Amino acid sequence: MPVMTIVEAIRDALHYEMARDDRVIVLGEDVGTSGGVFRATDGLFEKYGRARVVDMPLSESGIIGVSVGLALAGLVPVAEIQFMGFTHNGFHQITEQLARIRYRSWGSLSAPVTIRTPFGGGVRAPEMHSDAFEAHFVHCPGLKVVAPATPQDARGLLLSAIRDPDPVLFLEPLRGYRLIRGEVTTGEYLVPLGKARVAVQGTDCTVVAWSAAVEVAAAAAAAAAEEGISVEVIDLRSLAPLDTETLRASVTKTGRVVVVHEAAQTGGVAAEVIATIQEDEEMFYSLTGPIRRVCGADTPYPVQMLEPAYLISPQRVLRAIRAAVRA
Amino acid sequence: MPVMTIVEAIRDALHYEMARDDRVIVLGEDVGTSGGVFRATDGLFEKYGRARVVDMPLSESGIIGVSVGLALAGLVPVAEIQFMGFTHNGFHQITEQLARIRYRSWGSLSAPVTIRTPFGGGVRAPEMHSDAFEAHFVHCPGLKVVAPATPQDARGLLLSAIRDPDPVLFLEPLRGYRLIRGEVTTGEYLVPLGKARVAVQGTDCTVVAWSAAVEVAAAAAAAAAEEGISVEVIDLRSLAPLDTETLRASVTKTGRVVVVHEAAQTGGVAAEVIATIQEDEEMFYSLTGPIRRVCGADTPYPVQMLEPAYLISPQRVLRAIRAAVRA
Amino acid sequence: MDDPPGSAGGAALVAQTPPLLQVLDPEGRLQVEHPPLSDEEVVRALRGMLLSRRFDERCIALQRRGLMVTLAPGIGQEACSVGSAMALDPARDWFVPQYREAAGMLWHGLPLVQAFLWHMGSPLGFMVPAGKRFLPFQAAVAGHLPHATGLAWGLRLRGADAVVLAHFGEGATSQGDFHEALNIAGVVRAPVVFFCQNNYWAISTPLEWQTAAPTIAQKAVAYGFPGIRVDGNDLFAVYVATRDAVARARAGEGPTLIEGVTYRLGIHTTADDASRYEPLELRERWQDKDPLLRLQRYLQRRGVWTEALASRLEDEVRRELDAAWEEARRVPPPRLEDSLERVFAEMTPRLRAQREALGEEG
Amino acid sequence: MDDPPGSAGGAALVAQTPPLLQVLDPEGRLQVEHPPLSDEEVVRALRGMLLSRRFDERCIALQRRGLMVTLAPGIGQEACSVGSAMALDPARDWFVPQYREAAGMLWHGLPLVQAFLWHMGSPLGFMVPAGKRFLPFQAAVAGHLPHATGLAWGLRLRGADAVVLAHFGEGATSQGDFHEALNIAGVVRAPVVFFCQNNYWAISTPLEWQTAAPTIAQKAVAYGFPGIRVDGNDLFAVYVATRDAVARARAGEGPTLIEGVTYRLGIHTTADDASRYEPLELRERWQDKDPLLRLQRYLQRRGVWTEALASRLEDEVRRELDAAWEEARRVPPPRLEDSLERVFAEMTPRLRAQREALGEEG
Ligand SMILES: Cc1ncc(C[n+]2csc(CCOP(=O)(O)OP(=O)(O)O)c2C)c(N)n1
Ligand SMILES: Cc1ncc(C[n+]2csc(CCOP(=O)(O)OP(=O)(O)O)c2C)c(N)n1
Ligand SMILES: [Mg+2]
Ligand SMILES: [Mg+2]
Repeated sequence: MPVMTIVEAIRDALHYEMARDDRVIVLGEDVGTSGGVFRATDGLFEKYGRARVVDMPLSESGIIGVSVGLALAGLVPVAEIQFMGFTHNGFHQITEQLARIRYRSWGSLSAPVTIRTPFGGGVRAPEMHSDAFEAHFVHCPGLKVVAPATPQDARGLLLSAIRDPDPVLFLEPLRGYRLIRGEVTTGEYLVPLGKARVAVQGTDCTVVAWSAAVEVAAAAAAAAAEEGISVEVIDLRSLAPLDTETLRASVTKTGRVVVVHEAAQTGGVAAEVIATIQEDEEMFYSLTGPIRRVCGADTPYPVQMLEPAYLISPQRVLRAIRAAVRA
Repeated sequence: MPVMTIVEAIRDALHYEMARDDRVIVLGEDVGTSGGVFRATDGLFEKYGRARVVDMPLSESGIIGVSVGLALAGLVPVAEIQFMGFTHNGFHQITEQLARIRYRSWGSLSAPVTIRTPFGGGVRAPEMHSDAFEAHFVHCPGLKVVAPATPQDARGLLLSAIRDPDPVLFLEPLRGYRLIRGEVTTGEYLVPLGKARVAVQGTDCTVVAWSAAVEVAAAAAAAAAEEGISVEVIDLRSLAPLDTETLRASVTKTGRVVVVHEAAQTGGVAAEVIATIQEDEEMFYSLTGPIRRVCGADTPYPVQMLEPAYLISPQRVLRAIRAAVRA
Repeated sequence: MDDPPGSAGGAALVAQTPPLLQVLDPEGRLQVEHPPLSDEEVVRALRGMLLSRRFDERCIALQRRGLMVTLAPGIGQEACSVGSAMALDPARDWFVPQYREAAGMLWHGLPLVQAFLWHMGSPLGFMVPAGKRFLPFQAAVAGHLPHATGLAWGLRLRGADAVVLAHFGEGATSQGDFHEALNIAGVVRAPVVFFCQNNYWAISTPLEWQTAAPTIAQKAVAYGFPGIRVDGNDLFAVYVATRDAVARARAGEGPTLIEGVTYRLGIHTTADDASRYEPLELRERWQDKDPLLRLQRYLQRRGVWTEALASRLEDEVRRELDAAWEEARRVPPPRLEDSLERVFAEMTPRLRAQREALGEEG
Repeated sequence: MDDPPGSAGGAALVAQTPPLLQVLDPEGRLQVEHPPLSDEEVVRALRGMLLSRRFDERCIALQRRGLMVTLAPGIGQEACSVGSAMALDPARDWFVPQYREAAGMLWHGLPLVQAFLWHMGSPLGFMVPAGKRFLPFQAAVAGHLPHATGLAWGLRLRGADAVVLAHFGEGATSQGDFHEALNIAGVVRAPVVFFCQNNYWAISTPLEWQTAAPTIAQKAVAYGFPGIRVDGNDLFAVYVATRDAVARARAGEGPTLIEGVTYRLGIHTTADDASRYEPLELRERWQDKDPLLRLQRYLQRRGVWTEALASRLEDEVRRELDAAWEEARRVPPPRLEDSLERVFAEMTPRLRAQREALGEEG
């Protein structure tokens, strides 16, 4: 099994799927001749040319809206939005159009569009280029949201996303593009949407995370282990739909939960994870204390100088684990 | 004290504030000569003309973005977006621009813009005209979100919103415009942002609601009373910031909580309310069972024929209250 | 310093108002030698316009009785809707409507029963029956325009020689989506015809407050493709312009923007009270330009229009509407539960649970 | 049926390419009789352009050493930036930048220290000092354009006779916000000048893939106000066009769109590798049109440019940069806690709690 970075795994998935299915079309800003600003689409333009790999005008709403039309014509669009913050420029096309077309046509139409976009901070990107707004899309009926943490999952989930008959927002960990490496099963290897993964096994406390935060959680788990606390890390992988089964298996065992995300705390996805856990009777009655959130402060993502302090450290997660175990 | 409908109370606030402060400018689609599609701005154009009451081009993003600029010029813009669903067309201007301008200018600029918009269903409006997406804005650092349930609060909160030095999204209950009536203190009467209201007092179960759902909750409370269950209804009024104090006072008393909203369940504001309640140790340890959600199904808001079944009935809330009390 | 030469004034691009194409004047007089459509075709077109006119009138009446939901009639604009639809080949071309084009949609194959269901607030009104080539009516202004671009482009990429016709109002041209859709269409040379029904009003907002451009057609200059301005109450002008644009698109020459200059003879929707903002004399001026009247006058001049024909058309249309309305009322209303099955191809666990809960509450 | 007359072709609006205004040719030869700026003014302008050029070069070098964050240099585009800023009155007019206009911002009053702080990733780089009339650099492409419209309109409503100048690239013209901002500006006749630096590239995307319109200036036709196309590497042309547009705006005649035809002589940002997409010969062709070179050649022709002047300017600029850089490095870095105080005028209870928690963790 080859070792790849996240961006290499994504690129591999795109090459694989474009070769397999000639309906797949890649479109976005700078995805063609330059191979994408993070090189995720590198080599595709050379292979398939502008008929299937399209450098688009600087129009996020247009890119998403046009993808809906391409899908209706029978193509399988994989649109790249250069940074997640700019999905907001096309938010109405995602929420009111793309995600609703099956529903509003009473099941007679569908738009199997995949929107790929990097999110989160940690690479000293300019203002607005590190936004993590996954919560906006989790509250968007008709849309699936996926956020892999490993190269293996990135590749396997991207293949599933592209083949899914419904629209999928595929969130890529910006700081993991080149920093997260791992073994990757190539070929016809798919990871199903909607299934979480136990990243680290443990018994005392469950830490729920996704995307780049899984590494932070794992580091905290390792530190906790040294203190004799056995932490289970759940990598959600899919934020919509949520995998309640995997959560239940872990939470009923540990009785303590910490949810980690980089996005601002208030209204973030942690809230939905908490609501989901606590409204399940079995999980609720196994809780020994409050579910804790380790999230970004309620500010926009800061510029670079403040970034190190804003990012969630394993220490912060560890403190929450300790508090949870003490409760 | 005069009795007014919600839309009358809003109109009264606009007239009052425009007379008081000549920096206030009202802009939006059809707010001028027609007085707004719901007549919320009726009479303003006749009084102040196009210099202060502006029928804008059909551009939600433009209306919001231009309001930022007007505010920077020293004006106090009150922008109307005709229906909440269309705030998504300007979502990037709200999230990345309006809500961030104080933060990103390191406190040197500010944009005291109020965005008024009706939301929620129940009036047989066309597709996309009944959307309730308050959760998207609660997860938007730098923005305050207000959702009054009564004419009194509508007027008092709107005055506070307009005068607030920061941007406020002011959500008006579409089906309450003409249906919800009540006494209104006129003149210089303000309701502070960030403070919830105990709409109904009770001791057995707390029902948290806002906007049009408060009436539904109150009806459920009345029905529960007949069964001997004493329900306290908390009208949040402000969704951001949340009033944790008022929640704590109620939840530590009742130990049981139901949160009600019309928006789709997953990722809705109920999740944040639940997370906030349960992460407070005092509230957590007073809970006798899971906090329950009574929310819309995870679909887009349906067209009219399905609307009665989609809307939340007092009966559904009552069932949740019963379940909570039984637990 | 004296006024420097090379002043920028000389280099300024002055907006050119495109001429208005008219083939039939309001009196029904042909402005050209040969009509672009045979008398039979004109009668068929008039019948389509009449069907829509009577459909709208009936639905407004039913709405007033509480039997229908808020709806946006196309009264006064039928020539734009039908004249452009006539230029399409329903066996390969697509119609992408806003919400005011029942006339064109019916012409292009929307079953009349479904049109009624739509105004009854049924989700079945938004279905696209297999084999039909249209998208559902669109409530978000301009939201469908990028879809039209993508659909046209995609069909061409898939090897079809299809053309897409998208309708919208002049208010829609102020939206970012209009801009992005047209700009992208220009770049990829999508076979799409953008038809703007400039009916002067966007609800209560007049054209002058919508844009400082004197015409909508000239907005095409921004996208590098032709903009054409036609008398939108002149079926012939609309038809000819659209036919040419469709031919251009089919030949791979890219998009066209057509502005049909027309007028909304009535309310914006049944929720609107136009008397609050509409000057009466403006309405009266346009009343006489009624596109149905114009075609009748034309047929009269040609000796084709007779009392008998008039009542035959009215009769046919009435019976068609009666039958469809009866059928629509008999369609069993869908249940909310059914809608939960249509969010995704397969229900998520939570949707399934929500669906079950609905069943229990039933 | 024979080809009908009244074919739409005749009514089509054909896009007109606006002429390119040039006052100085690349050899520095004046194309008009009298220069629009005195020699002193030209030297001052050249100094401003040089300051920006050396600032960019220094920052790129510092970035390569890890001392600065990703940044977008304005190299090659200084004439657009400075020439347009020169047409403003800093005591009443506003400059609204994208992210590539350090040159114009410095000219308009951005303290050099702050420019360094910006590239150091400090939030202080985005402050607007009291009394200054500019907005912070904007990272979201075209996001600032509606602000420019609103600001200009609002200043006029408040009785100021101020004009707003907004800068952006040709890529920005594909955004919905560009469209909505310009359309609204046209309707309300806002005193705003929209300056598009058409530098051919939007990162790696060439103009032809950005829009099918052959020029950006012609996009003004859509909004009912003038569009002007100037040689963007010609300081005189830029200055003259902006000066005239500012005068129009100030006189209440509304907005103008100016297209400065220029070229990005280098990378998009320090995160970019232009060699992946940029044809070398294109770069070489434009290298000779360097706007600084052109002004030097002009001054040379006028006998003003000397070795002494050249090294005096370089010296001054170097010392100014040295001093500002030293000062910037000594500015104490803000803390994350401080940022929580700047979300709202007053912290919410939760922000206060988060701030306290940060303090404890500290
Ligand atoms: C994005 C969006 N904003 C606002 C509305 C509310 N609205 C419905 S119709 C309309 C006016 C549309 O005018 P125009 O485009 O000229 O079409 P017409 O109704 O005249 O056919 C408005 C503002 C909407 N449906 N969608
Ligand atoms: C809304 C938005 N989408 C995408 C980006 C990413 N991005 C940054 S610069 C750029 C290209 C901008 O090109 P242009 O407008 O021509 O300006 P230039 O960089 O050439 O000065 C892109 C796509 C962004 N910053 N904002
Ligand atoms: Mg209209
Ligand atoms: Mg550019």
